[in-house]
Amino acid sequence: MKNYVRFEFPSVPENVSFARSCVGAFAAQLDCTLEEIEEIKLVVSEAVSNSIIHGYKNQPHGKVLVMATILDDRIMEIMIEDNGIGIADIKQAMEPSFSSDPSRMGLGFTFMKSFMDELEVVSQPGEGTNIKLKRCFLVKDKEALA
Amino acid sequence: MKNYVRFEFPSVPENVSFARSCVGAFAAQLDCTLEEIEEIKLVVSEAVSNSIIHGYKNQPHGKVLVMATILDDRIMEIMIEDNGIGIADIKQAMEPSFSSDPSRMGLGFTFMKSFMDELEVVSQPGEGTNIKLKRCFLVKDKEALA
Amino acid sequence: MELELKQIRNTLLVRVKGEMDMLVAEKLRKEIDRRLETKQITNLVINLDKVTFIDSSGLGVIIGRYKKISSLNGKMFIVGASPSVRKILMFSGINKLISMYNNEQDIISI
Amino acid sequence: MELELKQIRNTLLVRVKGEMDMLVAEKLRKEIDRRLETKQITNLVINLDKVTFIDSSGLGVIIGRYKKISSLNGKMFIVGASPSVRKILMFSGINKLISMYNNEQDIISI
Ligand SMILES: Nc1ncnc2c1ncn2[C@@H]1O[C@H](COP(=O)(O)OP(=O)(O)O)[C@@H](O)[C@H]1O
Ligand SMILES: Nc1ncnc2c1ncn2[C@@H]1O[C@H](COP(=O)(O)OP(=O)(O)O)[C@@H](O)[C@H]1O
Repeated sequence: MKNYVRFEFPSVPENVSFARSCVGAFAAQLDCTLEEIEEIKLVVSEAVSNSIIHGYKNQPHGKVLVMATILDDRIMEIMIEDNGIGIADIKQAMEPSFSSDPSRMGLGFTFMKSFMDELEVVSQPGEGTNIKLKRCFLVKDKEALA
Repeated sequence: MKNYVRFEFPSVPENVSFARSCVGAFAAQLDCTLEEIEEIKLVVSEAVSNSIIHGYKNQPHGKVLVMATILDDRIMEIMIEDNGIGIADIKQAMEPSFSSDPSRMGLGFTFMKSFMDELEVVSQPGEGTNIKLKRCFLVKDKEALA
Repeated sequence: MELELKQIRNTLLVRVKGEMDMLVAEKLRKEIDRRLETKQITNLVINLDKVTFIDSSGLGVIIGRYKKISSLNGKMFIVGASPSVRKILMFSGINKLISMYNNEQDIISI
Repeated sequence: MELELKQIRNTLLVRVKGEMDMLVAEKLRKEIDRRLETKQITNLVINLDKVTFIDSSGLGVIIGRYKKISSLNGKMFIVGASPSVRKILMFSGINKLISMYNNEQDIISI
């Protein structure tokens, strides 16, 4: 199976929950566990929250683009993109506990790195940020699991 | 609140369930009942199925576009669009029980008309079909419902 | 969708679980027809107890099976539809063609 | 998110229901801080029993309240996190700062 969904929405906090539910519902087409779907929802939540909070500085008029692609029954790619302020020092941004906002924990990228198999960040100050995440799921032996 | 989501996906049957879940999750931002969300999911299911079955004749390479817009806390607009074969006689297509496929019931448009407040169909043979649905929700007296 | 088919003498009992839309309609149609055509079945009971969603593609499978079993001089029954599924069944008028019961016991006892 | 706040002598008990993300983080922070600042509170208990999802914005509110109550020489406890929420709490290391208990009784009895 090869399938994708591409969706866009404005940068309002209500849409964070919406975005992770949608990607979660889409991931359910794959042969993956509930726990794996929870992890997918978490990383989508982190990346979309970052676009709204950091990329658009909590302004509601930005546009967030999410694309989820199922490459075969085992691989899912997720792309989250904004046209916000961008990241000047990507290396620093990805360090555990680093945050440009003192009230935040700097855990977003750490979650993305830990729960996904690949993480790629493309960003330019003033141009926006593009996050690519990839996750391979183990082939499940359904008989053994039952 | 004014919010929208726009999403597109290929014309495969797996995405019918995905599309109605997503619009349902989005509608949950409105002050509406579970029963109203079920009705929204039904009409999305009908329109997206029509795009896949009739518009693209069950071929998986078509693209379906769905856009859901919340106009204020009470009004939701849903647009479903395909670039499929289109409808030659829209009036006939919308008649209850009419179907160009003898194995189907011709109930899709009837559901859309009955469960939504407005239904608009724009279509040209060879150009595709665009369905606009609108639903107003009553303002709920939360105290009274509790 | 999950499907459980069970033959009790000349009755075919079909228990459906999940959402009845175009994705599952074809599979459901095939599985039921295969049994209707090869086995001596005069009663078809569809249990919708665990069906959480139905649209016109799902209704189409039910009506199609009703036509088929009627042409074989058999009878069809619907069992256990939840309020939201029942609403759609009533809306389509299917309840005028096919008797609806609350649970499997209600049919077995008639 | 639904929120229930209850003061029992000098303990503030907060029961959260739903998803703890950036949409609700701000509201949660405000509601708790308002009580921490005005009432004589030395123990803060957050019951996550009915929390179905938490991300780093939700964790941020918890850590922030921990810092606040610590600066007031108070103590904080987390109660009833489900396995999936617990996994995220452990991952963030919050469990090294804040004691976690299975249910409210476990704290009251200590
Ligand atoms: N979409 C984005 N646009 C602009 N800056 C971002 C974006 N995503 C992340 N950043 C930067 O990277 C930093 C680290 O991100 P993260 O690890 O998610 O932690 P946090 O969100 O808690 O700050 C942020 O503080 C911010 O400066
Ligand atoms: N997106 C579409 N593209 C092409 N034809 C369509 C589309 N939607 C509906 N139609 C036409 O309108 C007819 C009636 O649609 P509907 O009321 O949903 O019933 P059904 O899907 O059971 O045929 C269809 O049989 C088809 O000929």
